[in-house]
Amino acid sequence: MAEFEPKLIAFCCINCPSSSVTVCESMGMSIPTNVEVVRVPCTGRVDILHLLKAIESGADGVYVAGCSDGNCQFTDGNVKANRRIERVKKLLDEIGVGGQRVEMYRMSAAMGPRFAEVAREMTERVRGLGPSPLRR
Amino acid sequence: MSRPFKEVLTSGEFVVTSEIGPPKGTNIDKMLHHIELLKDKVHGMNVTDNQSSVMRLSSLAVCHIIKDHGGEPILQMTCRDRNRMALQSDLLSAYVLGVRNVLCLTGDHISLGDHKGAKQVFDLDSVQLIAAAKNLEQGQDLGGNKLDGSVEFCVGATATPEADNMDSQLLKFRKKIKTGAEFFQTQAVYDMSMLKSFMEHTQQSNTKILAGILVLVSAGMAKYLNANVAGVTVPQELIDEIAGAEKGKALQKGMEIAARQIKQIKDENICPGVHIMAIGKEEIVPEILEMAGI
Amino acid sequence: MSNEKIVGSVMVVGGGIAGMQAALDLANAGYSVYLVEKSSSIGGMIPQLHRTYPICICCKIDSRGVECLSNPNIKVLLDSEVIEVNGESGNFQAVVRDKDRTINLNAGAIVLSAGFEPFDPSGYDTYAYAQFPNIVTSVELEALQKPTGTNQGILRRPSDNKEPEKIAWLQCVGSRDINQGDTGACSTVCCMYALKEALNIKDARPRIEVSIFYMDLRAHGKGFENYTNQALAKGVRLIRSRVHTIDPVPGSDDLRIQYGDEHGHLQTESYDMVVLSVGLKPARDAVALAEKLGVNLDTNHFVQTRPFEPTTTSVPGIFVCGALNGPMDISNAVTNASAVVSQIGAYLGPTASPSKAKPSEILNISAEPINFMDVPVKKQALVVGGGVAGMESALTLAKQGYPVTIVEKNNQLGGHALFVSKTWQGYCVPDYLMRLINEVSNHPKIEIHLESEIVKNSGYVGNFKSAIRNSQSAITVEHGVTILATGAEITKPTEYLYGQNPNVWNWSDFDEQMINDPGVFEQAKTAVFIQCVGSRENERQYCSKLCCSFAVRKAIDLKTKNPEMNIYVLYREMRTYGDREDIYKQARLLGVMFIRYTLENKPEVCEKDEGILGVTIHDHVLDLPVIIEPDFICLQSAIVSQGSEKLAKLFKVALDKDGFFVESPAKLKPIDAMTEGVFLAGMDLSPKSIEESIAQGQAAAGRAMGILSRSTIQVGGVVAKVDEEKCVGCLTCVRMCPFQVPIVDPNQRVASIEPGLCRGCGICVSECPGKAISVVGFSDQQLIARTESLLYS
Amino acid sequence: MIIAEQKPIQEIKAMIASYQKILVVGCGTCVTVCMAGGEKEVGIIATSLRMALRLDGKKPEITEDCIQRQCEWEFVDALKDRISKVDAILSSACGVGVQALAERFPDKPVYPALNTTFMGMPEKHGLWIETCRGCGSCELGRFGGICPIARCSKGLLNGPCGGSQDGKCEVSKEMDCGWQLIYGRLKTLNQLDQVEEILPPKDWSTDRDKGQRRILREDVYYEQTV
Repeated sequence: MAEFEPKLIAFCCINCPSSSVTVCESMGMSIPTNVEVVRVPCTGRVDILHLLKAIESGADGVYVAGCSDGNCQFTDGNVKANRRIERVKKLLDEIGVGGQRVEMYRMSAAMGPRFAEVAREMTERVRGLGPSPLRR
Repeated sequence: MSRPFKEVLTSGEFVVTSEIGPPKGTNIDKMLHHIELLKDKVHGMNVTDNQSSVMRLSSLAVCHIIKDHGGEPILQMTCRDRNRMALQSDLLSAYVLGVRNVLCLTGDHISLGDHKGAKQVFDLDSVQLIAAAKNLEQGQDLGGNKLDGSVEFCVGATATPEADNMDSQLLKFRKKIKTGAEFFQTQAVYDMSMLKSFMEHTQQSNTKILAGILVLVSAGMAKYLNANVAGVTVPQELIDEIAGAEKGKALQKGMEIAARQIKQIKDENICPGVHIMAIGKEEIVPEILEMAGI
Repeated sequence: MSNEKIVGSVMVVGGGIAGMQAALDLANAGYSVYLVEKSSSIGGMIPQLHRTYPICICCKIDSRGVECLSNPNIKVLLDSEVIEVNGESGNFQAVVRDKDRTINLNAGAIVLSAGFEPFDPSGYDTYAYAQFPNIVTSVELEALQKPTGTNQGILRRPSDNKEPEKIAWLQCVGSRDINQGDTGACSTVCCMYALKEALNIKDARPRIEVSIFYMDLRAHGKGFENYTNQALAKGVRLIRSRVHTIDPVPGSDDLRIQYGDEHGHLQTESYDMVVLSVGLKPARDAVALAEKLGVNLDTNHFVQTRPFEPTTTSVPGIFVCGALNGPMDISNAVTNASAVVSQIGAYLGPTASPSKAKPSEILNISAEPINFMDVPVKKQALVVGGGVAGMESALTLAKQGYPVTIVEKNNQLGGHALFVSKTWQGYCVPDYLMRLINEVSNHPKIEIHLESEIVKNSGYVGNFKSAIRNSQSAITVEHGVTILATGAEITKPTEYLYGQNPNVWNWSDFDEQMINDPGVFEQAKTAVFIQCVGSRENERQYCSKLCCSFAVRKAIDLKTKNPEMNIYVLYREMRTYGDREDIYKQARLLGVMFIRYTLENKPEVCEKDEGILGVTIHDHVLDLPVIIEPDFICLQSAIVSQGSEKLAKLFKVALDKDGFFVESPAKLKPIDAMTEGVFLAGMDLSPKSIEESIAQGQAAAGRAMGILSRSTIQVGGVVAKVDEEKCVGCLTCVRMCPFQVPIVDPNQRVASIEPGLCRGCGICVSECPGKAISVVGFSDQQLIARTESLLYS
Repeated sequence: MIIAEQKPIQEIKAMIASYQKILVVGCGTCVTVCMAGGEKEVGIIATSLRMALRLDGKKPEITEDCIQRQCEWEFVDALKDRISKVDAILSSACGVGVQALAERFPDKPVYPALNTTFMGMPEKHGLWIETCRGCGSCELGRFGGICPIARCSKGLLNGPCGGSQDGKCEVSKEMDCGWQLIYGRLKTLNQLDQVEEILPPKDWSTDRDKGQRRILREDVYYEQTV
C-alpha cells in the first residue's frame, strides 16, 4: 500500500514566513507538494473559523506560520494567533479529530530552511496521526 | 458537676474552654471518651457545627450528650447551613435541651468542605444571629411574633486577632458587642505581641476575650496554616522550634509551645482565659493544662 | 505618472543602506537621483549579515534595493566609479565610468555614502589570522551562520567542518588601537554584533560555549543594555581582557588563548574557533574620492562634518552619510541618510512630487478591486517640542517653504540644550543654540506656541488635525505630518549625598554653572566624576549614553585650565564610542584617573567635619580601596523620558518599558512612529548627544518631506471596514487593535475605522465576535474559499 | 450585561445528536459582546458540531443564523420560515433567548448552547466578573457602590468574615474580598459611619423567592395583539 500523503494547509504571514519561503526557494530547497500555502497579511488575521473550516473541508492538518517572537510588524498578531490555535486544539480534541493536527510555528525570514523543515515536520506528524478521521 | 459558664465568666477566674468535634458518622465512642476526660478540666466544651464545611453529627445533639454526661456545652452555630427559620428553631430546641451557651459564627464557605455542590445559605450573618438569639430572649422571633416561653443564653462570638485587615475586623467586633455578645473566643493566635495589640483595641469593652490556642502537631501544619488559613500567622521561630524537635517528638513540642503560651497569657494577664483547640486529639488537653500549671 | 515637473538632481555615491535610504527619500521628495555603486549590486554590507540587533529586521531590507531599482526617479549605475567632478555647489558635473562607457551627469548636490570596509587583520601577527583556518573575522562568521550559506545555517569551522563546541570572540580588532593598524577610533558596532552573533549561536545550539573577550562593553544604544542582559542570561560569557597570544593546540585544529584576567593572573583556555571582531574603516575608494573633491577628513580618515551640521562636509553642496561619516550602526546610518535629504531639500529648494499610492506591502489575493481615494495633503507640519531636535526639524521644513507650528510646554525654546556648555568635541553649545533659536523665532513660516500643549489629535497621514491649548486660548491646526521631539529629563540623584552637601553636583546643574561662570571650578584641587548614577541598575536597565563623553570632556576642560587638578572618573564601562575614543585617549594622556567600579562595589561618599567630602572606591587594578577627598563631585545621573503617556495616546505611538517612544517595527525606520505621518526625533526616543538629536531632527524633516511634497495622498486599499448594521459596539476591535485605530464614538454607538490609519493587519476582523468587520481582499469568505479550492483541487 | 459561557461541544452534541436538520441561532446582544454566542461563535459551534457528528457517521444539515435580540418577539418571529424547515433549534443566547424560542415555536425542540452565568462586566478584555445578583432591592448606596451580596462570597451585610486575607476571599486567592473593597472605598469617601450601623436581616422577598418576578409599568403597558 502506498504511503499516506497528508494534505496540509499552511496559513502564512506575508512577512517573515513568506520571505522564508522565498529564501527556501532561492536555496533550491523544495517545499513538500502536499502543503498548500494561504497567505494572510498577518497571522493575527487567521480566525478560529478558518482553521476549523480547513479541517472540515478535508485537510489532514493545518498550521500557521507567523513571525518570530517580538518581530510581528503589527506588534503581537502572532501572539494573538497563538492563543486562537490553543483554543482550536482544545476544540478538536473535544470533537475527536485531535488537536495535534493543528500547530503554530514562528520563524524569521533568515531561517530559510526552517520553513521547509516545518513543512516536513508537520507532514511527518500528521502522517503519524493518519488521515483525518473526517476523510475516512 | 460543672458550673454554668456564665457564672465562671463573671467570677474573675482564668477561663479555660476546649473543643469537641462531632464524628462523621454515628460512632460516638471516642467522642464520649474525650467528653469524660475533659468535662471536669475545662469550664466549657465547644461543639463545632459542621466544621470546615464538612458534614458531621449535629452540634446540638452532641451538646445534649455533654449535658447528660455532666459537662458544660457551648453550642456553635454557623449561618451557612440554615436560614433564619431553622436557626431560631434550633436555638429554642437547644434551650429546652438544657444548653445555655451559644457561639455565633458566620461559618466557612461551602466550597472549602466536602459538599462543594451544596447550596449555601447565609440568610443571616453572625451579627444578625447574635441579634436573633437576643431577640428570642426578649420573647420575640425575627418575624416580630411573640413566643410562648422565651430563652436565656450566654451568647458568644469570634474574633481574629492576627487578621491583616484589622480595621474592618474591628468594625464587626464592635457590632458584635453592641448586639450583645458576652464573650469572644478568638481564632488561633501564635504571636503574643499581635494578641496584645489586639487586646489594646478592645479595651473599652467589658466582654471576656478567650485567646484561641491551636496546638501545633508538626512544622508542616504550621506552614499549612500560614499558607492557607486566613488570619493565622505562625512566627518563623515557632516553626523552627517545632521543626527542630526530635523525630516523633513534634507533638510533644507543640504541646509545650501551647502550654508556654497559655502560661504567658495567664501570668501576664493578657487575656482572661483561653480556648484550646486540639482538633481530633482532645486527649492531650489535660496534659497541656498541667504543663501550663492550671 | 504625473506630469508635474521634477527639479533638482542629486548624485549619491555608494549603494549601501545609507545610500539607498538617501536615494529613496530624495526620490520620494521629487528629486531625480543618480545612485552610483562600484560593485555589481546594491545593498552594501547588510545582505552579508545574518540577522541584526536588537531586533532582527534584515528580511525587511531587501525591498529597499528593489524599490531603488524600480523607482522612476532613481537611476542606478552599477559597476560604476566617479572619475571626475567639476563645477560647484548647485551645478556639479560628474564623470562616471562603468564597465563599458563613460557617462556625464549634472547634479545640484552630491551625497557621499560609500561607506566602510572591515579591518583586514591578515597583516598582523598578533591575531594569527593568516596562519590558522579556524580564526575567522566576524564578517566571515556572518556568512558561516547564514542559512543561505554553504552550510545551510549550521555553523561548522573551516578546518575540518566540525561543529564547534567552544567559540571565542576577540573585540577591538582594528579599533581603539593605534599600534596595530592605525585605528584610534572605537568602531561602535562590534560589541553589539559580537553579542548578536554569540546569542544567535546560543539560540540555535544552546550547548555551544561562547565567550567574548572585551575591554569596555559599549552597549550604549536604545535597547542595547537589555539585549546584553538577555545574552548574559542565555549563557554568553563576557571576559574583560585583551588577549595577547593565540597558539595552536598541538595535534588538533583548536586554538589556545592566553589572557590576563582582571586580577592580573595569566589564564589559558582552548577554543575550537576564534572570531576576530573586526572594526570599521572608511572605504579606501570613498576616501580617495573625498580627497579628490577637497572634502576635509578627520584624524581617523572619516569625512569631517561641520560643527552642529552632522551631514554637511567642508565643501558646499557635498554631504556625507552612513559609515563614511564615522563608524555607526544601521539605524544611525538610516537616520543620517534622511538627515542628508532634508539638508539637500533646504539647500536646493523644494520640489513638487507626484501623488503616490499609500505604500502597501500587502498582496491582493482576490480579484476584488482595491479602491484608493485621493486626499489632498495639508502642506504644513506640527512639531511638538522646541528643543534642538524639534527646532532643527522645524527650521529645515520652513526653509523649504512649509509652514510649521511648534508647540513647546516651557516658556522658552531650547530644551535640555540650555544646560549644556559644550559638545563632546568642545564646540560651544550656547552660541549654536542662540543662533538656532533666533533663526527659528524669526522665520516667517514658523509659528511658535510656548507654554502650550496638544490636547487633541485626529486624522491620518497628510490630514491631521490637532488642538493646541495654553492658559489663555485653544486653537486647532491642520497638518500633513507630525514630528514628536519632546525630549527627556535628567533625574535627581538620591544617593552620594546629593542635595545634602553643596559640593555634590548633578551634571546639568554643574554644566549650567559652567555656562554662567566658566572659571568656577578651576581652582579645585581634586574633582570626582561618578558615572551611571541611576542608570543601568534597578528600574532603569538602560545606558544614558552621553554621560561618559560628558565626563571626559569636562575632565579635559578642567585639566587644560588647571593641570594641577587631580581628576577621577569613576565608571562602570567607558562608553566613548566612535570618535569619542579620541577624547578618552586625550584625557588619559592629560593624567585624568579612570577607576572602574562594579554594581556590587559602588563608590561610597561621606561627609567629614566642616562639610569636607570623602570618596572611597575599590580599585580593581590595585585591588585596594582608594580614598579621595574631592573639592566637588559631579554625578552623571540618568536620563528619563518625561512622561509621554498622554502624547503617545493622542498620536497613537507606543512607549517602551522605559517610557521612551517606540519607532516603527515594520521596517528599518528609526525615526518613523508606528502611525504613518508621525515622526520621532531627539531624546524622547532614547538618551543621545546633541549632534545625534540634530541629525534626528533633520532626518525627521527629511522623512516628512516625502509626504509634504506630494499634492495628494492615497488612502484606502487593504484596510478594515465596519458593517454598521452588524456592529454592536462591543469594543473588542478598540481593545485588540495594536495601533488603536478603531473607535466607538459614544454618540454613534458603532465602531468606525479610519482608512487612512488602518494598516490592514486584520487582527480586529478575526477578533470581532459579531463578524461586523472585514478587510478588503482577506474576508472570511475569500480566505475560506481559497482554502477550499486548494483542498478540492 | 448578561454573561454566558459556551457549553462543551460534546454536551451540545449529545443534546442534538438525534436530529437531522438543525438551526444554530445566535443572539446579537449580550452574548455577542461577551463573546459566547454571537455570529462568530455560532460559526465555531456549527462547524465543530458538523465535524463531531460526522465522526459518529451522521451527516446532519446544520445551518446558522444570528438575530439582533433573542429576547424580543419581533426578532424571534423573523426566524419563522427558517425554523419551519429544521428538526431542532440550538440557541446560543442566554436562557431568556432559549425560552423565547421555545415559547414561540412550541413544536420544535430547542436546546441551549450556552450556560448563562451571571450579570457582570469585563474587568479586562476576556475576563468577566459578576457584580450584580439582581436581588430586587438595591443597597449599593449604603456600601459605597460595591455590592456585598454579589461580591462577598457569603453575602454578609455587617462586615467581613474572618476568612479575608490580603484583601482576598477565603474561597479563592483570585477573588477580591468584597468587604475589603467596601471598607476601603467608604474609608476614602469618609463614610465609614454608614456601615457602623447594625443591619437587620435582609428582606429577600424581592429576590426570586416569590417565584417568577415581573414588573408591570402601567404607563407603558401595551397589550400586544399577535
